[in-house]
Amino acid sequence: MPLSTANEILPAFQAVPWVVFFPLIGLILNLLFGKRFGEKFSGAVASLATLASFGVALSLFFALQAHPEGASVPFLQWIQVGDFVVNWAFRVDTLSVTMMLVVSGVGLLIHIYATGYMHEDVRHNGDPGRYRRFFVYFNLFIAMMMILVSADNYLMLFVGWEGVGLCSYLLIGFWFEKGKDGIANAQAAKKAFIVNRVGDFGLLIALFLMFQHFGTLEFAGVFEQAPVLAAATPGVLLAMTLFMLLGVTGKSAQIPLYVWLPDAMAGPTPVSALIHAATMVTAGVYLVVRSTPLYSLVPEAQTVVMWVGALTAFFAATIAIAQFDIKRVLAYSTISQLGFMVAAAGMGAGVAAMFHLTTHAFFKALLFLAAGSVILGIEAGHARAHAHTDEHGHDDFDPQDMRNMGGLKDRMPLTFWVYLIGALALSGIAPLSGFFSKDEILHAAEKDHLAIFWILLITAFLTAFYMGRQLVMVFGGTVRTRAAGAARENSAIITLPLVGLAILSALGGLLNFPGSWGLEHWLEHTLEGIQPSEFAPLTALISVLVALGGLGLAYAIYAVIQPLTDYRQPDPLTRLGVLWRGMANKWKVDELYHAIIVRPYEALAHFLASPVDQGVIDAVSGGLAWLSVRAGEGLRVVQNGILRSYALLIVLGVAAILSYLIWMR
Amino acid sequence: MDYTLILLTFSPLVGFLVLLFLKEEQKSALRWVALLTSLVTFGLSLWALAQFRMGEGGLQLVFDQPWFRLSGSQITFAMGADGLSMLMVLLTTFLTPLALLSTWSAVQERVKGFMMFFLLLETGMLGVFTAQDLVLFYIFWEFTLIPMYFLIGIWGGERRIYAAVKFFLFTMFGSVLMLLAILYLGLTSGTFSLSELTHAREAFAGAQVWLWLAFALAFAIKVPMWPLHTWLPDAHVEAPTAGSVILAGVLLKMGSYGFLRFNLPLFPEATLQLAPYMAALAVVGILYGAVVSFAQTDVKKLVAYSSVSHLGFVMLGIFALTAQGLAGSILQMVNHGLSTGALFLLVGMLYERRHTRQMSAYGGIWKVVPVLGAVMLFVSLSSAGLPALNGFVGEFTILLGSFSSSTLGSPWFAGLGALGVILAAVYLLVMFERVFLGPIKHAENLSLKDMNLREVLTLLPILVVILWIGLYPSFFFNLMNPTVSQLLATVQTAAMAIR
Amino acid sequence: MIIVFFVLAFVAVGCAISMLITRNAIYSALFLVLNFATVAILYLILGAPFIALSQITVYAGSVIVLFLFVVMLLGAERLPGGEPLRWQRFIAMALGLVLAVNLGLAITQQAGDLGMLAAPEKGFGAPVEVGRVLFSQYVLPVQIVAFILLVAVVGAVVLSRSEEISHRRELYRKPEAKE
Amino acid sequence: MVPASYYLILSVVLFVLGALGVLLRRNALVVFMSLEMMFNASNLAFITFARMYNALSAQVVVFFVMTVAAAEVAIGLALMVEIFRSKRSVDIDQMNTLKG
Repeated sequence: MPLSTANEILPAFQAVPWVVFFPLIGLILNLLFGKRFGEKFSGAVASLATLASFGVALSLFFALQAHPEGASVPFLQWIQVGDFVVNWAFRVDTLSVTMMLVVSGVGLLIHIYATGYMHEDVRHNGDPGRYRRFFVYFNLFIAMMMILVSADNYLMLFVGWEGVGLCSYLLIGFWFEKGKDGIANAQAAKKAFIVNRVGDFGLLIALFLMFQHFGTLEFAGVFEQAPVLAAATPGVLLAMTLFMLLGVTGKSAQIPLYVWLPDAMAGPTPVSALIHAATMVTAGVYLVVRSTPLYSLVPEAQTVVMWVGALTAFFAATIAIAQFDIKRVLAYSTISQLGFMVAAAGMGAGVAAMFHLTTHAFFKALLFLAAGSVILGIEAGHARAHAHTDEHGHDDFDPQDMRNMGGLKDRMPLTFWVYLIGALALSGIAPLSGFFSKDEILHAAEKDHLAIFWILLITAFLTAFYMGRQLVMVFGGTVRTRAAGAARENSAIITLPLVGLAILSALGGLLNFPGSWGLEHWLEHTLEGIQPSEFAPLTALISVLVALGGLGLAYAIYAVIQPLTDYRQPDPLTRLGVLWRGMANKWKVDELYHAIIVRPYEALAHFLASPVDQGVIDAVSGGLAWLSVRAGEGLRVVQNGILRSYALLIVLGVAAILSYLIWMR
Repeated sequence: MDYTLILLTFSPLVGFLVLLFLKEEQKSALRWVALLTSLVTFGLSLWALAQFRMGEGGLQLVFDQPWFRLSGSQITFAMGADGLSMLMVLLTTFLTPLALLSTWSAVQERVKGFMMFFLLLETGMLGVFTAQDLVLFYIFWEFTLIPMYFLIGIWGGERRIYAAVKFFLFTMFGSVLMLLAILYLGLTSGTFSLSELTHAREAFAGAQVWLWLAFALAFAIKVPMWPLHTWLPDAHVEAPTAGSVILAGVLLKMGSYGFLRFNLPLFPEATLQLAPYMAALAVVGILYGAVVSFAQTDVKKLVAYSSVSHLGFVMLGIFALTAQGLAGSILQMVNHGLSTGALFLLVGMLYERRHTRQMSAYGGIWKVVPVLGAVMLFVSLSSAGLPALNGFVGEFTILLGSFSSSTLGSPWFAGLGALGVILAAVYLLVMFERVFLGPIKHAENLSLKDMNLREVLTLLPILVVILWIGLYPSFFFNLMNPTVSQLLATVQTAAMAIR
Repeated sequence: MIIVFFVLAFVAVGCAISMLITRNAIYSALFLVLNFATVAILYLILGAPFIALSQITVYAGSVIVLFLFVVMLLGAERLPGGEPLRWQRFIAMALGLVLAVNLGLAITQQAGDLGMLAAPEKGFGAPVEVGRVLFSQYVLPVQIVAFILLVAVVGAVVLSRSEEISHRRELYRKPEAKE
Repeated sequence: MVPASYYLILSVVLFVLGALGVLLRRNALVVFMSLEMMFNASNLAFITFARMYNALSAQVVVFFVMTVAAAEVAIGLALMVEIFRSKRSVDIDQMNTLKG
C-alpha cells in the first residue's frame, strides 16, 4: 500500500481534518448560541456543518481521481511513550473517502429531515428545549464517525469507534425519562453502551496484540508486517483477528452481541436511520474490510467471520418476521443486512461488502425515515381523531404498532411510494440498488461457500417476506384505527429528503453496475488483490425469483388469504405455533443473557460487597482492632489509678534492672 | 541551592500564619485568605515548572543541606523534583484551590480550623512529593496524616470518628514498618539521602526483599491495594467533600508515588522478583473494585470503590515495568486525581442540595439540572475511559505496556485488567442512570437548583484539563518520559547485574 | 571523726524512719527538718559549706515552712481510715530491702576500695569557688534555672487563682460538634 | 577519717527510706516530703563524690537540684491546694481519676 510521505502530500488532501472539524464547529456554535437563536439556527448550523463536511469529502473524492493512491495526513502527535507512538493522522484513500461520502451524504439528508422531524418530536414529547441538544449530539456523531473512517491507525479508529458509541448512548437515551416505566429508554441506551463495550474489549485486546507483535498501530505498518507474523506464529494473528471480530459483533450487531440494536430503536427516528442503520453499525464492516490484509492471511478467521455474518443474517430475519413494531422490523432487518455485509467481508469480497454497505445506507435510511414519517402521520392522526371525539382517548396507543395502521397508501401517498422503493430495494428486486449489491454477495458465496449461499438465499427470501408483510400491514388493506384514518402526508422538509434517498436507493446500483464496475475499480487502489467481480445471470435470476416469491407469499397471506381488518386480530402466522412464539419472543435471547450474565453478575456484586468486603476483608482489620481493645481491657487492671501502685511498679522495675546489672554481669 | 521548592512547599504555611490572626467570625476573609494562598502556591508551582528543563530525567531544582546526624548517619534536608514529582506537585497545587472553592457553602462551622488544616495538608503533600531524603520524606508522610485525620474527624459525616480513626490506624500501621526499614537503610548505609542510597545499594542488597515489603506495605495501604482497601470507603464517605477530593486526588497518589520513588530505584531486584504478585493483586483490585462499586447504593461509596479499581490500573502499570506501563501509571495517577476529584465534587454538590447520597433518592434529575447532569456524564465517561478523554490515554497505555511486559511474562494480567474497562462502564452508567435518567420519582427533586457560577468555576478547570490530556497528552508524557526511562534503566541494569 | 559520722548518720536515719512512721504530717515535717539539718552538717564535713548553708536556708528554712503552712492550711495532719493497700506494705519493704542490698553491695563489693576521705583542702567548696564555677562554666544552666524558678512562681500564682481559671475554662469549652 | 563508702551507704539508706515513704504513705504531703528526702539522699552522694574527686561541678549540680526542687515544691504544693479544693482530701489513693 503506497503511502506518501509528509512533505509530498497534495494540498487537496491536507483539507481532510476539516471533515472532523466542521461538525465540531457546528457543535460548538450550537452549544454556545443555540439557545439564544432558536430552532431554525440550530438545525441550519448542524445541517450546514454536515454539508461542509460533505463538501470536503467531495473535494477529496475529486482529488483522489487524479491521485488514487491516497495519502496519510499527519495532524498532531498524540501519544509518545518509549517505542509507542500514535498520532492524530488522517488516511485519505478510496476506502475512507467512500465511507466519508456515505456518512456525510446520508448524514446531510437525515439532518435536513431531522430539522423537520425533531420540531414535531420535541413538541410531542413536551420538551422543546431539547431541540438544540439533539443537533449537538448529531454533529458530535458525524465528527466521531469521521474520525473513525478517516483514521490512519487503529487507535484513532478506536477513538471514533467508542465516540460513536457514546453518541449512540446519548441519542438512544435522548428521551431518557420516557419509555416503559419512564426508564426503558435510558436502559436501552445503557445496554447499547455496555454491550458495545464488551465488543470494544475485544478490539482493545486485538490492539494490544498488534502492538506486541508489530510495534505499531498504523495501518500501513501493521499490514506490512502481517505476512511475517502469519508465517511465524499464525495463532497470534488468528487471535488478533478473532478479538477484532468480537469488536465487530458489538458495533455491527452480530451474534452474539446484536441484542442492543433492537432496543436502540428507543431513540428518535432520525437516530435510528443515521446511526443504527446507515452509518455507525456499518463501522464493523468497514473495520473488517479495512483489515482485509490481516484477515486474508488467516482463512480460519475468515471462516468464522463468514459464518457469524451468515447466521446473524438468517437469525435476525426470522425474528423480523414476527414483529409488529414498524421500527423493530427494520431494526432486525438491519441486523440481518449487516450479517450479509459481514459475511461478504469474511469471504474476502470486500467490494461487495462496501457496495452493500453503501446501498444499504441509502435504502435503510430511506425506510427508517419513511417509517418516521408514518409514525408522525399516525401520531398526528391520533391527536386529530381524538381531539374532536373524546378527550382522553386510550393512553396505551402505540403509534409504532403496525396493527394500528393499514390503508395508509391513499392517505400518505408520497411516503408510500418511497417506502415501496426502499422495501423493493431491500428485497433485492431488479433494478433497484439492493439487487445489485445483494447479488454480488450471493455470487461470491456461490463460488466457494455453498452452505453460506443457501443460508443467505433463504434469508433473502425471508427478507422479501417480512418487507412484503410490512408493506401490506402498513399501507395496504383496510384502515384499522381512527388514528390511521386521520393520518395525513407530512410537510416538504420531511418528504424531500425521502425523495432524495429514494432516488439514491433506486439508482445506487449504478455505483458498481455490472460491466463498468465503478466501485470496484475505485476501491482497487486501496484493497489489494481483490478478485474481479462478474455478473452471473443465473444467480441474479434465482435471487430475483426468491425475492418475488417472498413478496408474493406475504401478499398472499396478508392481503388475500386473511386480510387484516381489526387491530386486535392475531397474526395469521400464529398458526406456526412454537415457531411463531419463538420468533415473536426473539428466541428469548435477552432473557437468556439476563439469566446467565446479568443476574449472576448482580449476585456476585452483592456477594462481594456485603459478605466478602464488609464481612471478611474488613473483618480482618476489625478483628485486629478488637484484639487490641481486648488486650487493653485486660491490661487496664494494672492502671488502677492509685499512684502508689504505679510507684511500686516503678521501684520494682528499678530493682529488677539494678539486680540485673549487679548480679548478672 | 535552589530555593524554589522550599518556597513552594512552605508557601501554604504563610497563609496558615495569616489565618492565625483572623477571627472565627470572619468567615469570608478566612476563605479568601486560604484560597488566595493556595492560588499563590499554584502560581509558584507554575513558576517551578517554568524553570524545569523538560528533557532531563534527573532531579532538578535541588535543595540539599545537611540537616542533622543520627547515630552517625547523615540526614539531609534534600528536596528536588523530576518529571514525576513535578506532575504530582502540579496536581496537588491544582486541586487544592478547587477543593477550597468547593467548601464555600459546604463548610460553615469552624471555618478557621478547616482552612488551617487544609493549608497544613497542602504543605505536607508538597513535601512528600519533593522530599529526597528518607527521613524528610517520612516526616512529611506522617505530617499529612494529622490534618486529614482532623478534617475527617471534625467536619465529617455521622460516623466520622470511626472513619478517621480507621484511616489513621491503617496508615500508621504501614508507616511504622516503613520507618523501621528507613532506619535500617540509613543506619547500615550511613546516609538517609535517597540519591546516595540509590548508589550504595549493595550495602543492603541482602535484606532487599524484607525492606521492599516494609515499604510496600505502607504504600499499598495508602494506594490502597486490594485487600488493604477497607479504610477507603469509610474515609471517603465520611470525609467532607473537599477532604474526599484531596484524599482521592492526592493522598492516594502518595502510595503509588512511593512505589515509584523508593521501591523501584532502591530495590530493583526485589521489584522484579515480586512484580507479578503485585500485578496480580492489582488486577484483583481492578475487577474487585469495579464489581463492588456496582453493588453500592451510596454514590460516594460507589466512587470510593471505583478508586480501588482505578488505582489497580496504576499499580498494574507500575509493575509491568515497561515504559508504557510506567508512563501510563503516572498519567493515570493524574487522571484519577482529576476524574475522581471531580466526581467527588459533583457528589458533594448533590449532597448539598438534597442532603442524601442514596441513589434511590434521585432519579431523572437531568431534566432539572441539565448542566450538572452533563458535567457528571462527562466526568463519568472520563473515569470510564472513553477515548479522547484523559482516562483512556492512561488506561490504554498501562494495558498496552503490561500486555507485552516481559516482567509479568503473560498477557493475562492486562487481558483481565481490560475487563475492568467494561465493568467501569457498567457501574458508572448504572450510577448515572439511577441518579440522572428515568422519570423523576421524588417531588423534592423538582426544585433542585442547577450549578451556580462558583460551582461551574470549580469544575471548569478540571474539565479543561480532562479534555487536554485526552486530546493532546504529549505535554504530560514529555514531562515524565525522561524520568520514566531513567527509572526503567535503573531497574533493568540492576537486574542485569544481579543475573 | 568516725564517731561524729556515726552519730550524725544515726540521727539522720532515725529521723527518716520517724518521718515515715509518724501518723501526723506535722511531725513528719519536723523530722524532715532535723534530717536536713544533720545532712547539712555532713555537707560541712565533706567540704561543702556553701551547699550546707543553702540546704539550711532553702530546705529547712523555706521549703519545710511551706510544707507546714500547707499542712496546717488544709488541716491535713491526719488521714482518716486505715491502709487500703496492706499487701503493698510487704512488697514495698521487700523491694526497699532489695534496693538497699543491691546498692550496698555495688558500693562495697563491686566498686572496689573507694578510699578514705581526708579533711578537705583549705578553700575547697568555699562560696567564692562555687560562685566562680557557677557563673563561668555553668552560666547558661544558671539562666535556665532562673527561668524555671520564674515559671514556677508564675505557675504557682496562676494555679492558686482558681476562680478565674475555672471561669476561663468555661470560656474555652468548645461547642458540641454538629450532628 | 571516714571511708567514702560509708557516706554512700548512708545516702542509699536515706534514699530507700524516702522511696518507702512514697510507697507506703497515703498522705500526699508526706509523699512529697519523702520525695524531698530522696533528693536529699542523692545530693549527699553528689557531695561525697565532689569530695572524692575534688570536683566542684558536683556541688554545682546539687545547687541546681536544690533550686529545681524548690520550684517543684512551689508548683507541687499549689497543685495540692487546688486538688484539695476539689477533692476535700489529700489522700493520694483518692486521686485516681486517670484510672484506666
